[in-house]
Amino acid sequence: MNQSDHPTRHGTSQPRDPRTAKARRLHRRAVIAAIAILATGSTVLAAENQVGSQPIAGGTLTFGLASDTAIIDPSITGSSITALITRNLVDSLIGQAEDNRFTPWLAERWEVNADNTVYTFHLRRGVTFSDGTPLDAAAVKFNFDRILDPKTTSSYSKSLLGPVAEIAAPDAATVVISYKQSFAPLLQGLSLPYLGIQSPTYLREVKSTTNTVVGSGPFVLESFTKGSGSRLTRRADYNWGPGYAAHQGPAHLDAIVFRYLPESSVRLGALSSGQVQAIDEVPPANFRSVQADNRLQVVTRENPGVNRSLFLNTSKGPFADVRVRQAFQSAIDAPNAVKAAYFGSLKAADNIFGPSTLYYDPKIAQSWGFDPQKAAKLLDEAGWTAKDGDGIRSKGGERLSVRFVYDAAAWGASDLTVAQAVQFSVKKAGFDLQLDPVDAGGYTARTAANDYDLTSLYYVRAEPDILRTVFHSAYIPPNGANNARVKSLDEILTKAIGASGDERKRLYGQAQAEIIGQAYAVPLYVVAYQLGASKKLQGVSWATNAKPNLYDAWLSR
Amino acid sequence: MALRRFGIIAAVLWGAATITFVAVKAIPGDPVAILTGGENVVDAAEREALVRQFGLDQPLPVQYLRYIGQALRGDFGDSYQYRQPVLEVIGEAAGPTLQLAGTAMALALGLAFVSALATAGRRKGLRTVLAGLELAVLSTPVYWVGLLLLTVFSFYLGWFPIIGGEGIHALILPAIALCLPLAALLAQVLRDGLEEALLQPFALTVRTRGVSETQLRLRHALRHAALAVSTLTGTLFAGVLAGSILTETVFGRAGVGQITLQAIKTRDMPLLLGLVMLSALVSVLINLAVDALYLLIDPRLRRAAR
Amino acid sequence: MSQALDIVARVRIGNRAGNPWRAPGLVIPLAFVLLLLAAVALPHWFTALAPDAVDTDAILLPPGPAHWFGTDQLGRDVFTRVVYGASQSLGIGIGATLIGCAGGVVLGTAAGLTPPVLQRLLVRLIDILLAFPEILLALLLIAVLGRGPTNTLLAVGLSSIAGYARLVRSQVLRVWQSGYVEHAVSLGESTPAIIARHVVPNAVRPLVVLATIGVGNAVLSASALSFIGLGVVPPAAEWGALLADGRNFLDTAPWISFLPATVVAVSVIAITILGRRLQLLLSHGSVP
Amino acid sequence: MNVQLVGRQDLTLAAPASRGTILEVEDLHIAFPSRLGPREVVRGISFQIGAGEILAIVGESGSGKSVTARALVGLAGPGSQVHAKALRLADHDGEPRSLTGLSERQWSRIRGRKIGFVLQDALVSLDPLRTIGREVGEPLLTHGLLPRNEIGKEIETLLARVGIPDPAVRAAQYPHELSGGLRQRALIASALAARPRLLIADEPTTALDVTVQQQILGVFQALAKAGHGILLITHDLAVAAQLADRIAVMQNGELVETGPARAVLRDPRHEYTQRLLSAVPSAATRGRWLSTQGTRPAKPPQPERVEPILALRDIAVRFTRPDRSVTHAANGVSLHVHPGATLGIVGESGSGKTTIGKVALALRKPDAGEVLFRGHAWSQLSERQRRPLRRHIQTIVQDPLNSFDPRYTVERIIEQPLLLHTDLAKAERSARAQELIQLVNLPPDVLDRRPTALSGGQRQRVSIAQALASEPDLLICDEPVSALDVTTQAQVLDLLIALQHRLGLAMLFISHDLGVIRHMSDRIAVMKDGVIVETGPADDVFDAPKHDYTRRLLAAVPRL
Repeated sequence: MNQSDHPTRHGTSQPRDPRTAKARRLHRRAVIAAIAILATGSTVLAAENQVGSQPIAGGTLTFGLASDTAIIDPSITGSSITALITRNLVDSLIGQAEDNRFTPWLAERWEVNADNTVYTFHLRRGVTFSDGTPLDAAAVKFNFDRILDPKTTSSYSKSLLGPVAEIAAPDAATVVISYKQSFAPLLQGLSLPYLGIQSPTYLREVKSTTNTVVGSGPFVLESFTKGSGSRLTRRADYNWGPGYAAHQGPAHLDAIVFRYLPESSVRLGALSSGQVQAIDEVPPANFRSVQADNRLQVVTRENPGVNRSLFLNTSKGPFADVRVRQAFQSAIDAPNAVKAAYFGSLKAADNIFGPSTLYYDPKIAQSWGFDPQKAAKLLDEAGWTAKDGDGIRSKGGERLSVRFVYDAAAWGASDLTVAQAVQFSVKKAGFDLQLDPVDAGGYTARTAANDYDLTSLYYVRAEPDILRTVFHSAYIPPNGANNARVKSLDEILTKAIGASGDERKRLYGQAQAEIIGQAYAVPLYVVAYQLGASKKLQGVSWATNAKPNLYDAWLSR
Repeated sequence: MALRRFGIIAAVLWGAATITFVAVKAIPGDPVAILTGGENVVDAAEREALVRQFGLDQPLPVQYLRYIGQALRGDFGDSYQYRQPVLEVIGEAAGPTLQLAGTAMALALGLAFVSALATAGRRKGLRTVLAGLELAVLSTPVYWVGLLLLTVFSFYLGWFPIIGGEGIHALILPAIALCLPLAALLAQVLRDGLEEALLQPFALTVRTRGVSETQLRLRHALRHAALAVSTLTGTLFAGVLAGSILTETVFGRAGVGQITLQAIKTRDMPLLLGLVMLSALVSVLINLAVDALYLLIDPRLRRAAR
Repeated sequence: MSQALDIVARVRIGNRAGNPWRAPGLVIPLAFVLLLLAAVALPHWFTALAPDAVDTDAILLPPGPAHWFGTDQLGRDVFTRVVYGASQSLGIGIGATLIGCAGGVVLGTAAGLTPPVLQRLLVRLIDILLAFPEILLALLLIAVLGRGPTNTLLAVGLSSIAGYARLVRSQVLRVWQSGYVEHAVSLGESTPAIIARHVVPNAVRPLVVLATIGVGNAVLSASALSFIGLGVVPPAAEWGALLADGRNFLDTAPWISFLPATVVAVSVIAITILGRRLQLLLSHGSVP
Repeated sequence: MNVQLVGRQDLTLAAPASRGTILEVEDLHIAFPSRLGPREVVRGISFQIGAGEILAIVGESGSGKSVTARALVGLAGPGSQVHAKALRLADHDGEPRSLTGLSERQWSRIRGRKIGFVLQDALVSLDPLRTIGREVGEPLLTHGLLPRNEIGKEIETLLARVGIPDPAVRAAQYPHELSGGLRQRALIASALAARPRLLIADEPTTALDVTVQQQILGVFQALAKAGHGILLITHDLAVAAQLADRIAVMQNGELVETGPARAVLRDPRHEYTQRLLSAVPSAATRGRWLSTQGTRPAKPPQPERVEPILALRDIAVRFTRPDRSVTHAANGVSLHVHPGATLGIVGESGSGKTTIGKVALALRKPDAGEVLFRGHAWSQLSERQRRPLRRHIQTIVQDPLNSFDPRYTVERIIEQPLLLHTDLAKAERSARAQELIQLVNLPPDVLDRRPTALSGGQRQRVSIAQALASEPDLLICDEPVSALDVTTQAQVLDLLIALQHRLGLAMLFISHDLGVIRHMSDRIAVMKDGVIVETGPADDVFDAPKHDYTRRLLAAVPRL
């Protein structure tokens, strides 16, 4: 694995919110590229530790999903639900293990030239798609050409392929992808289902790929119904699993059924009554009861990267004044809010970075926190001294009112709980925090038009360079997600790309200190993925996009 | 006459499409952002390709005319969200919804008839209890009824697993949840209609012939009550398609309700327009059917219609 | 569902005979509705707490002497939220009904009394609006207007106009052909005076009953919008939002949604009964 | 009149020709629960009906006559308490069976089978959604008298028996497709279907025109001749006089007088019967009060050759039916109303008399011809020009409840014209309303009430008071007393005549009732199918009718 520090080479972007239902429906990908997810080792599936228990073949796994996907073809959508399902249907050229190693899969081996502009893949032989078409270099080239074709309207997959110059298939077993400028993140992108290889025969014949997919994976898609779910059955002749897999040959499970169960109580009820064996988005309120149930387990994966934070718009309004921002930061009782909303299933954030992020600075934690007196003092200093009947401060007749713009569809019930706790918390300091839910189009329009006082997001990425995406002036909306509209960090962040060792650590420490000290952001909690499952479900491994991988999974009796 | 009818239908459909078009275009925000997923993943060239593909670069009147023109040919365009012809998306969703709505409606009519026939103008105690229950059901949010049914019958009792396919078993709970308020409403209207009919002078005549109360209800009063009920059934059935939004959400069922909600939330204009046209068409057709039913039931209207 | 309201409103649930004022079915709902109105006007009389007061040390407490309806996931007192929610929900219910009725009266009267060409156009417009399922229209309006209590009110209200308009138009036509309008002509009253003095007041009369029942329906519609996630904005304590919030805690803390749901149901029942009693009273007054 | 009585004389189905008592009622009491305890509406009445006999119970509304009839088939109504010393009905074998203490099941074997019941107004008394045949056949089906496949034939026989032509065609039609007379016959046929011995007819001819009424009465006479016992309930003394063998007069739940028809009518003993008889308007009552004894003062002499106050010239009114066919509601109608005089228009339903009233009021524009008021244009004026003149022509209609805004109190109703045509102040209007209400003999406290709380007679007085408020010269009265009981009718008619004398009013008086018309009118116009067939001074028209239709009409009127 190439460890150079090219800014865009690593890091997969994540859906901003792994728990909320609708968040994943549509390709909510932040920019480009991919980095390995670090297994943070928080909780490990019980089964993984049960030495000596042997996988049993057979059985149907029913998996309850909080969100639905509109499109099942992974090449034309960025839906993470599509990724979760099609991971079992399409194979990728290479695999990425939980420890971030790249392993062979459809490509037995590959070469990358020194400046990351030419990638040569040598394909495994004997692989067939489920419709019988053999997998060869032409098939791979057909897939990628299709993705690059604008008519395919393949946004996310195309972005993963990057600025391709040419794709060549010199012989039946060799594929060469070349670039004019270096493009390091390709390998990670290739390991994702979005660049999985589908049958060219099928692609040529089918009119619309919205509801179908034919790949070479361990399972075959039997049915897919929007708004309901999908059913996958095992392919008996499968024998080309990824290098990181625990076993070879066909999958253990006979079939996997994904059911769309948007109501969290319904989803949980289905799990605890044994109607499903796994669910995503365990309702936080039930976190403890699921954990306490000796038939069930919860697997939590804490993510590295930028924590779920509020980003304060420094360019206008009350938050243009650093004292008001600091007061806001000090007025928020984040630990209590997170405790209330997540019942201890998630940790409150103490820094802009999650603890598992490279160069995370633990000292920052002491520099800020909930301090109502400090908030009051700062606001007095900033001139927001008058108070109305509701306790809301004002200055020169202007109320201390700030609007929090968020995409309602991407915002789950627990995050709303956090928001309301924050709202009440800052109200005591004299802020009138107004929640302003909009739809995705509205969100983009509002941020682009600089019509908001604060927003919220998070990024999953272990590489600290992610800060550039969030705080470099080049990414001020509409060009990116620098919703705090900060310009002062450009120099540090640019310098840090080329720096190394202690100097790099020092620069990122400086950045973290400024972000918190200048209150560009208020970190709320450390994002994690939670899988609720029956203890019968064993052998689940984790894909690099923090999704459970079901090839090795099996159900004990 | 038939031509006039057709003209009215066309006018209603056109009006519905126009209102929806205006509304969708009035929704604030950038439609391309929706099309591409709300984040600026795509580069300018691709963005332009998308805009052109969906005709968003044209001035609004041109978009409107093009839309109406295509709709006239039965082409409602491709859904932004599903990248699939709108008619196909709706077609796929219509099956389960019709199944649900049909079952619920049939159940509701059955329940209503039994309840109303048993208690119209008699059995005072039972009548009070049933009327009270009906009022309670009508006054409780339908989604709440659904959640309660699920909690009790699926999770605690385990009678109706929500998992396990699309069979009749999976249809029962949602159908009951959807049918209860319909049944309550129908029963009230039917009972009232029966009681009204039983007060008519002809009911006295029938009684003086020695006809039993039950026969009087079945042979005479029911037809009179059926007039109001058929209108209501039509209105309700047209509304059921929309009412299925809540039921389908609670029970995680695929269907028109789900895609309608998604279409609105993601501003999937072609799909939304298609759905509106569908429901307008359904409502118009149901009105026609109810009119026909009226003629069938009430001979007095036949001459006027001719 | 108010498209079928005119049918529903005709339904009588009480006895046809007897003095409606004396029926026990009147006093209890009337008292409850008065209580609700008191909660709207003077919520602080009912509870000393604030509806948005977060208390993370008192999360999901079951009902008890300190918290009659228990507390929610943020430790807020559910009873307080229900009391304050009354003003939101009833406000939306009443406001939406007023909009619906006012719009319905204007549109319906115009569609009944304007020159034939305009009349045909307006009737067609009503037909078109009626072709939209009400909830679909409300959802569309919310999408255009954005979320929030005022917009919920507007969406629910505007989407119910067509239903009311149809009723008003039929009433206007009925009254226009009535004996007393003809009689007023023979007495020498002018057309505008007849419309103002006889047609509109009498055509609107059945609307009173309908509107009462409509308030209950509007409360339910608004709560459905909140349930779908397109209703009021947190931390508003609108009843539907309370229910929607509480549904995540059905098994751990059923009281969060169960008690508000009961209040919603009882309120709507009370309002409906009141409306129907009112109807009995009115019909009692007009038939010997 | 051609009543065929040649039905199947099947032994079980045939009405017995044998004489004897069919129904015996002794000391019948009927009470209904009320807040003040049981309220007795029928108080110990007794009567008998023999085979082939027609007994008429005559009474005004609320006398208890209808509930008596219904109690005889166990349908007095919910909550009713029926007691009798004896209530016996002769069975088909002639044996009397008691009707007291029967269960609902037992009653249903009596109804239709042993007692046939004919209600008023067959349009609403027949199920409008079912064919005539099915309605008539229902008793046969219910009592299982015939196998299904024979019912069709029997229905035709029955229809033929009550004089319905083309029975096969009629059986397939719906009630609304038949004329009123045929409908009433069909209703009788359905009551006869199961061959009951006793027939109860509750106001069977009330909604019918006189000529049709005459035919229906003929049917009943024929049935009695065939041996049926018939109980006739009616408010109309003349009908009872023509049809009944015996008459029982009912008042406030009691039979005040019973006896052979002739005796009761010629020599009434009870004061109420006398009052009832003297209240019936007829040729004989012209020139005297109906509601009180004594002759009324003669009308002030009318000047000869005076200009008519209202003149209709060649009026034509056309209606287009839904099927686009055109009917003439009036055709070439010319009429004159002279000041202080009454012109009566008489005709059967559909004759166009109400349309003429509307044209005179300028509520309906004539399609041809014109109306002149005091010799000046009236119908030709624009409504704006006419509006100030409207105070001079006022109207009284059959059901004043229809012409009152339902929200108004009596005071507001009476003040309505005052507001429009005078500039009286509030207090003055109030005082004038008081005056007017006294003028029509009502107590002042009705001013605060709503018309719905008044009786029919009181309402009609309010209507008169309102009409008089604008001090009109002409009253157009369209069936003003048709909905009233005979004694109330007498009072209202007396009031109208008294006012006419006092105020010098001219009247256009429209009615279907020849007695009322003759009593009220100076001149009479007879209308049929939109045409005036005969016109002239009242006595001339009645005593020497020139037109054939007038003669038929007069012949059809039942006489006391």
